[in-house]
Amino acid sequence: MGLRGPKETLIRYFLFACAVTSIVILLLIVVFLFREGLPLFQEYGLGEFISGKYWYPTAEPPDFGILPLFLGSLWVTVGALLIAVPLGVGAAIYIAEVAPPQVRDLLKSLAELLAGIPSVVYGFFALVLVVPWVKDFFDLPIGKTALAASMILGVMALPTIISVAEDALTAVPKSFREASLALGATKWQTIRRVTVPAALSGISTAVILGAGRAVGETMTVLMVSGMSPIIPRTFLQPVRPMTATIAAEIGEAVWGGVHYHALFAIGIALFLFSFAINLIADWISQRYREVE
Amino acid sequence: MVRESYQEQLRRLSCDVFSMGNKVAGRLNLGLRALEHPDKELVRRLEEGDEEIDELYLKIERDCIDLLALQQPVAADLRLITASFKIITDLERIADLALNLGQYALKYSARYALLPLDELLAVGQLSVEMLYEELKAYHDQDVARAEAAIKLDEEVDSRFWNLTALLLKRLMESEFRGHGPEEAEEIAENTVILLLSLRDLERAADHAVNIGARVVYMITNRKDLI
Amino acid sequence: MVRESYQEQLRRLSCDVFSMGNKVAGRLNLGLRALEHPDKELVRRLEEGDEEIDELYLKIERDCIDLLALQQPVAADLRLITASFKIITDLERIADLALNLGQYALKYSARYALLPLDELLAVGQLSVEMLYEELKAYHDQDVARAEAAIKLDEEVDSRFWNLTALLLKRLMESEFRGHGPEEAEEIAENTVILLLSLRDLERAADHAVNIGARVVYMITNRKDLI
Amino acid sequence: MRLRRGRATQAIAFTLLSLAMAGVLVALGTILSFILVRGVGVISWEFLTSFPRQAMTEGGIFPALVGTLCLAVGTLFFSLPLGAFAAIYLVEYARQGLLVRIIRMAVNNLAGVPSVVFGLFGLAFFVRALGFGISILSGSLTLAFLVLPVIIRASEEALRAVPQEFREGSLALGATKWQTIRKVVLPVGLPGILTGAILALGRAAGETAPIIFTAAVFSARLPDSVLSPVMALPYHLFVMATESIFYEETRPIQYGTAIVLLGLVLTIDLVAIIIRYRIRRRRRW
Amino acid sequence: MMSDTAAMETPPPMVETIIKVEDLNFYYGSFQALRHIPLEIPKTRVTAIIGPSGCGKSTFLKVLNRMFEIIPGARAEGKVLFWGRNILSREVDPVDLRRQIGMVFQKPNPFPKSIFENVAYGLRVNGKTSNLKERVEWALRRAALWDEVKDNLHRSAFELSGGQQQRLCIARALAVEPQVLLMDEPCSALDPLATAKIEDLIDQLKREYTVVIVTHNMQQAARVSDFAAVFLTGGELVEYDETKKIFENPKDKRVEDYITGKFG
Amino acid sequence: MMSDTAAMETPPPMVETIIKVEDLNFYYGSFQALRHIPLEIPKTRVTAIIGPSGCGKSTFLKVLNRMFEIIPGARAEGKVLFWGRNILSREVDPVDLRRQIGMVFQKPNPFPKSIFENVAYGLRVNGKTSNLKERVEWALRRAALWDEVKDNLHRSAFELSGGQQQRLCIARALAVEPQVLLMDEPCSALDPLATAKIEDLIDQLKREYTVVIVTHNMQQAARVSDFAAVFLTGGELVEYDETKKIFENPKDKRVEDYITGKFG
Ligand SMILES: Nc1ncnc2c1ncn2[C@@H]1O[C@H](COP(=O)(O)OP(=O)(O)OP(=O)(O)O)[C@@H](O)[C@H]1O
Ligand SMILES: Nc1ncnc2c1ncn2[C@@H]1O[C@H](COP(=O)(O)OP(=O)(O)OP(=O)(O)O)[C@@H](O)[C@H]1O
Ligand SMILES: [Mg+2]
Ligand SMILES: [Mg+2]
Ligand SMILES: O=P([O-])([O-])[O-]
Repeated sequence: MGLRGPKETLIRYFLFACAVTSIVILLLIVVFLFREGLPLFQEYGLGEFISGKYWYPTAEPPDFGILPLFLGSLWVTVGALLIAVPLGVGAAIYIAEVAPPQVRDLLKSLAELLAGIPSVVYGFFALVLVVPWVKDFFDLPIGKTALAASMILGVMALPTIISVAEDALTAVPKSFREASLALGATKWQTIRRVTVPAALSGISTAVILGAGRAVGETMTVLMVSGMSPIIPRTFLQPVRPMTATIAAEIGEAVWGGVHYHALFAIGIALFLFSFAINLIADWISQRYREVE
Repeated sequence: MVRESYQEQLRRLSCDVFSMGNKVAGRLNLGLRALEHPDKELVRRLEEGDEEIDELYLKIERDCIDLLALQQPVAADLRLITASFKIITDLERIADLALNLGQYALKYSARYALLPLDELLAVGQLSVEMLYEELKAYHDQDVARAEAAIKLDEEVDSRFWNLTALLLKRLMESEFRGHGPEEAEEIAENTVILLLSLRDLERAADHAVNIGARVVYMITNRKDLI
Repeated sequence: MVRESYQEQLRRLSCDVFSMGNKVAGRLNLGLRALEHPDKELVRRLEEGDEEIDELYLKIERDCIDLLALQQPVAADLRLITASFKIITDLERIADLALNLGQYALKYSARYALLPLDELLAVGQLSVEMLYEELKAYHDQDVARAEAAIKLDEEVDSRFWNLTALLLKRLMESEFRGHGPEEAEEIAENTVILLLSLRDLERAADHAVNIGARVVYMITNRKDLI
Repeated sequence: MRLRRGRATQAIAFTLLSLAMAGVLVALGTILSFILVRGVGVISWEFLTSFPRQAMTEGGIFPALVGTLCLAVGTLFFSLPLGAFAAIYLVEYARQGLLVRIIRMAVNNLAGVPSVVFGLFGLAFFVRALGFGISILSGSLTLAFLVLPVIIRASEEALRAVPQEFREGSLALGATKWQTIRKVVLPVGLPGILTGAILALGRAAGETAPIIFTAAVFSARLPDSVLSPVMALPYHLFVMATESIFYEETRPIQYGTAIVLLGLVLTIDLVAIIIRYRIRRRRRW
Repeated sequence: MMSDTAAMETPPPMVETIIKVEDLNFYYGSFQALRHIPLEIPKTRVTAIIGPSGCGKSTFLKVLNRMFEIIPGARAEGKVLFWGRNILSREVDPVDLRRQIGMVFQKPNPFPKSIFENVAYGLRVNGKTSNLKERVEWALRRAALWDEVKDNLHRSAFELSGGQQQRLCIARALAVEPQVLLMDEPCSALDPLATAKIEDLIDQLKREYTVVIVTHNMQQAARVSDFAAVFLTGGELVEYDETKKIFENPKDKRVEDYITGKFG
Repeated sequence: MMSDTAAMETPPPMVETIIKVEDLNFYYGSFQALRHIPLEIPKTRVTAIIGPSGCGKSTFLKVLNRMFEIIPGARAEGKVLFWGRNILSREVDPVDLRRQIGMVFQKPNPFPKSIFENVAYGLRVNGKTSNLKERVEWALRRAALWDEVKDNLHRSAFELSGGQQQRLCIARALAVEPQVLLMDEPCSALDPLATAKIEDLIDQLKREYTVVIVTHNMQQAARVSDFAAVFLTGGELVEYDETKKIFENPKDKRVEDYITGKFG
C-alpha cells in the first residue's frame, strides 16, 4: 500500500507482532511443558506411564501410571455430559425456538451467569450440598465420588453447551423457519426437520466444547472427586482426575524431582487432549462452512 | 416532486407540439391568403417553411420515441406522448395541405368567379379556427374546448358539400358555356383547383378533428371520438 | 429465451397489423371493382366493412398502448410498436379512401367516357400492389422490398398527373360540348368523381409510401424516408 | 377442528424442552440461593475490610479481596492491549495465509488448554525460569495468557461485526487504513472489545488453578510490590473449605468468601452482559 | 386533471373470486398497518400489490396465510374469506391453511438440504410420502426447473444460482399443491435475467394457480399482473383494477402520481 | 436482423474525456474478470454500466478508484488514464486518487456518527478542517439533503430513511470535492420514491461532476444516463454509445437481446 509514509507501515508491524504473540505463547507452553515433563521418561518408561494402573508418586519406588487418572477424568466427563447434553441442548432449543421473545434474552443471560460462577464456588457448593446428598442418598461411606463430580461438572458444562448451541440455532436464518411454516409445517416439525439439522454442527461443537470444559476443570473435581487413584468401576467410587492430581500434588513435589516431572507429563497429556478436542471442533465447523 | 427532468421533458414535448401546431396553423392561413391574392412571394415562403415543419415533425417524433425508450411512461404521461405522436402526423398533413393551397394558387386565375372565393376562404377560416382551438385545448388540457371545436366540423362539411354542388351548378350553367377553347381550359383547370382546394380545406378540418379526438383521449382516456 | 408472453404479444401485434393491412388492401381492390362495375351490393359490403376496420384499428392501437404501458419496450421491440402505431393510421386512411371510391361509384355513370377507366383502374392497381408489397415487407422485415415498393410511387404520381391533364383536356374538348343541361350536370359530376377518385388513389399510394418508410425505419432505424 | 397428529407430538416435545430449561434454572437458582442464604449473614463492612485473625478462623477477607483485585487488574493490563491489537491485526490486516491460520489455531488452542496447565506453565516459566517467584506479576501474566484468547476472540468478533461497508466508505473517501481503523472501526467495535475485556476480568478474578502455584498464598498480609505473593478470594475459599483443619468451624467465613467472590464475578459479568445487550439493541446496521 | 374520487366503485373483476377480503384492519400492537381493506382476488389470475415502502404490502400477504401470527403483538380484524370461509377465525388451523396458500419470499431461502429434499420437505411434513419422486419431479417441472436440475437432484440447493434457488422455492411451494401462491418481492434479490425467468414462470403458473405478488418494481407489476391493487401510505387500498387500467388510466390522482413517479 | 459486428467502432462521445481506459484486463487470482476493456468516460456526463450479473461491472468501478486493492489476489493490467495520468501505476497514491474519484455504494453505508460528522469525516481525514461547517452545508446542499436535515445535523445518521441515508453518502463523497462519482447500484436497496429522488439528484450532479453508475435496472440506466456501456458475461465491453442509441438502436445483436430481455 506503500506511499503513505512509514507511519502506516510501522503500525502494521507493531500489530503483527501482537498477533504473533499467541503463537509464541503456545510455543512457550509446549516448550516448558516438555522441558519439565519429558525428563520423567528418562527415569520412567513412556509405556509404563501410559498404561500403568497405579499412581503412587510418593511410594518407593514410585508408580506413575496415568491410566487411573485418565479414566477418572473420562468418567467424570462422560458423566457430566450425560447430564449436560440433554439439559443444555434442550434448554438451548427452548431459548432459541420456544421461549417467548420477551424472556429470551433474560434466559440466555441467566445461562451465561452460570458460566460466570467461579469453579471454586461450584466446588464449594458441591462440597457442602451435593457430596452429602450423594452420601446419604446412596448410603455411601463417603460422598466424594465420580457421581458427585459428574453432577457438578454437568452443571458447569451447561453454559458452554447452551451458549454455543443457542448461537448455532439463532444463526439459522429466520427465512428457513418462515419457509417451513409457510409450507404448512408445525413449529415442532420446523425445529426438528429444519432448524436443528441446520444447526447440528454448531450443536456438536457445543457438546465437544462442553466436554473440553469438563476435562479441563480442576478445582471442582479437586474438591469433590474423592481423589482416590483407583480405576473406577462405578460412578459411586471416588476418582482422581488428571487436573486435580496436578493441583493437589504440585505443592508437595520437589522441584526438578521425578514427581515434579510426572506432573508435567500429565500436563502434556492434558495439553494434547485439549489440542485434539480443538481439532475436532474445528473440523466440524469447517465442514459446516462448506455446506453453506 | 420527483423525476423532475422527465417532467420537464414532457412539458417541453407538449410545448413543442403546441408551437409546431401554431406554425402549421399559420401556414394554413398563409395558404388561404395565397388563394385570396396569388403571390409568388407568399408561395415561396410556404415552400421554404415546409422543410422546417418536416424537421420539427421528425424532432418531436424522435423526442416521443426517446421518452418511450428511456422513461417508461405510463398513464397520463404515456397518453400525452402517444397523443402527441399521432397529433404531429395530422399537423404534418395539414402543413402539406397548406402547401398544396399555395401551389394551386399559382395556377388559379381569379377571372372566372366559378365560386365566391370568400365562401371558400370562409371554409378555410373555419378549419384554421378549429385547428387553433384544438391546439389550445391540447395545451390547456381542456376537454370542453376540444369537443366544442370538433363540433365545428359539421359546419365545415356542410359548407364543403354546398360549395361543391354550387361549383358543379356554375360549371353547367352560365359562365362556362360560350367561351373559347383556351378559356375553357382555364375554366376547367380553375374548376379542378377550386375543387381540390375545397377538398383540402375540408381535409384540414378532418385532421383538426383527429387532433381534437386525441386531445380528448389524452385527457380522459375516452376513445369514442377517435 | 425469456419474456415469452411479451414476445408472443409482439408477434401477435405484427400479425394483427399485417392482417389489417391485407383487409384494407382487399377493400381498396373492392373499391376499384366498384368503380369498374358500380354495384350496390359491393358498396354495401364496403360500407359495412368499414366498421370492422375501425374496430381493428382501435384494437391494435390499444394493444400498442398496452405494450408501451406494460412492457417498457426498447430497441427493435419499441420500433416495431411505434411503427405499427403509425402504420395503422395510414391503413385506416386507405380504408376510408376505399370507401370513398365505393361511394363515388354509385354516383358515377359510365356513359361518358371522360377517361379511359382502365387507366384509372391501373393507377389503383398500382396502389394496391404497393400496399401489398409494403405489408409483406413489414411482415418479413424486408428492407429491400419496402424500398422497391416505395419507388413505385413515382409511377403512380406521373400517371396521376397525366390522367388529370387528360381529363381536363377531354372536358374541354369533344364530348363535353353540345349536351343538354341535364347531361352537362352528369358530366360535371362525373368529372368531379373521376378527379376525386384519381386523387384518392394517388393518396392511397402516398399512404403506402408512408408505411414503407415506417417499415424501413422499424428495421434499420433510418428515418430519411419518413 | 381436529387435533392433528403433529400437534400432539409438538405438545410433548415442547413440554420436554421446557423441563430442560427448568432444570437449568433450578440448578442456577439452587446454587445462588443456597450460598446466598447461608452466607448473607456473614457479610458486613467489617468482614470486607478486616484482616483474618486467629489463624484465619476469624476476621475478614480484606487481603484476599485486595489480592484478587490486584491480580485481575494486572491480568487486564497485560492482556487487553495485546489481545485487542492482535485482533485488529487479524481482522484488518491479515490476509488469508498460512501464518494467519497458524495464529488462529494457536488462539483456539490456547482457549482450550486447561487452566491447570497454564498454572504449570506459569510455574515453570514465570516463577522459575524468569525468576519472578510466586508473585502478583507471575500470577497476572499467567492469567493474562489464560484470558488472552477470550479477549482476542471477543475483539475479533466485535471488529468483524463492524460492517465492511464502513471500511469501504471510509477508504473510498480517501482515508488511510489506520485512519479508517482508528476513526471508524474502533469506535464501533470498542464496546464489544470492552465486553470481552470485562468478561476476561471476571474470569481472572474467579480462576484458582493457575494462581495456586504462581501467585497465591495463604497468609494474612497485603502485597507491597508486584513481586509479592498475595492472598486471593478463590484460593482462600479453596483452602478454607478443603485444607484448613477447622473447615467445619469456618463455614461461615467460607460462605462469606463465596458470596463476595460470586458477587464480584457476577457483577463484572452482569456489566458485560448489559453492555452487550445495549450494543445489540442500539445497533442498526 | 384526473378525478379524485370514486376509485373503489369499479365492479370487481369478472372472474371467479378465490379470496375475498372484507374490511380488514391490521395492527402491530397499537400501530395500525392496514385500514379497512376490501379486495377480491380473482382465481387463476396474477394480482399485484404495489405501493410505497411501508404501506403494508407485506403485511397484507402475511394476513392471507396467517403468517403474521408468528409476530408478537400482531392482530387482524375483519374477514378474509377463502372459498367463503373466514380464515381469520380461530377454527381454521393455520397449518392447514398454509398448505393451500403457499408463499415465496423476497430472498430465495432454500433449506440447507439437497434439491430433492427441499421439494420433498413440504410433502414429508404433510405425511404425503407416497410417490415422493413423482411428486417432486412434477413440482420441479411446474417451476420450470426440472431440466436444469434433473441430473443433480441430490446436490445441495445452495449450489444453484439465485434465480434457480428462487424457482426451487417456488417448486417447493407447489409440491404441496396449494391453490394460491403468495410472493413477496420474489425478484428483488435477482438480476434481470433471473427476474425475467421468474416472470415467465408466473405467467405460466397463472393457468392453474392464483398468484398474489408484492413488488416494488412498478414495471414488473405492469409486466406480470392482470390485476393491480395500489396501497398507499397509512395502509389504505386506494385503487384496485385491471393492471391495464391502473397503468393507463388510474382513477385516483394519487395513484396516477405514484405510478408516474410524481408523488405528491 | 441487426449487424453483429463493429459495435466498438463508433467514435467516442464528442465531449471531453476525463477517464480513458485502455486495454484493461483484470484478474481475481487466476480468474479473469475483465477483458481488454477500452472506454472513454466523458466529463460531466452520466455514464451507465449495464450488463448481466457477474459480468464485471462492480469490478470495473473498483478499478477506477483502485478499491480493488483491498481484495487479496486482485490485480489490474492495462491503463486507466485520469486526466492523462495512469492511475494504475505504483506512483499514484490510491488515497489521493480516492479523494478525486469518490464512490457511493449499493447499500447506504453512513458511519454510526451524527449527520454532521458523516459529512465532515472525509474533510477531517484529509486535514481540511477549516470552515468545516460551511463545507458540510455545501455538500449537503449539493446532495439535495440540506433542507431535510438542517435542523437535525447532530442526530444519528441512522435515524434517516434509506433514501436520505443514500443522499447523505453522496454528500459525504461530495464533501471532499471529487471530480468523478462512482455509484455501484446506488438505488437497489431503495424503494421507488427514494430511487426517483436519487435519480433526480444524479441529474443535477452531472452539471458539475462526472458520474459513472452501475445498475442492474435497465430502465434506470435508460432514465438517468447519457452514455451507456454494456458489458456481457466474460467481462467484455460489447457496446458503448449514447444511451439513446443503445436503447433505441443497439448495433450489437447481443446487446439488443439483452436490453429487450430476450437474451440468447
Ligand atoms: N413486526 C412489526 N412490528 C411493528 N411494526 C411493523 C412490523 N412489521 C411492519 N411494521 C410496520 O407496518 C407497516 C407496514 O409494513 P410492511 O412490511 O407491510 O410494509 P411494506 O409495504 O411491505 O413495505 P416494503 O415495501 O418496505 O416491504 C410499516 O409502517 C412498518 O413499519
Ligand atoms: N473477490 C472476488 N474474488 C474472486 N472472484 C470475484 C470476486 N469478486 C467478483 N468476482 C468474480 O468476478 C466476476 C465479476 O464480478 P463483479 O462483482 O464485478 O460482477 P457484477 O457485474 O458487478 O455483478 P453483479 O451485477 O452481480 O453485481 C464474477 O464472475 C465474480 O464471480
Ligand atoms: Mg415488504
Ligand atoms: Mg456488482
Ligand atoms: O391524410 P390524408 O391525405 O388521407 O387526408
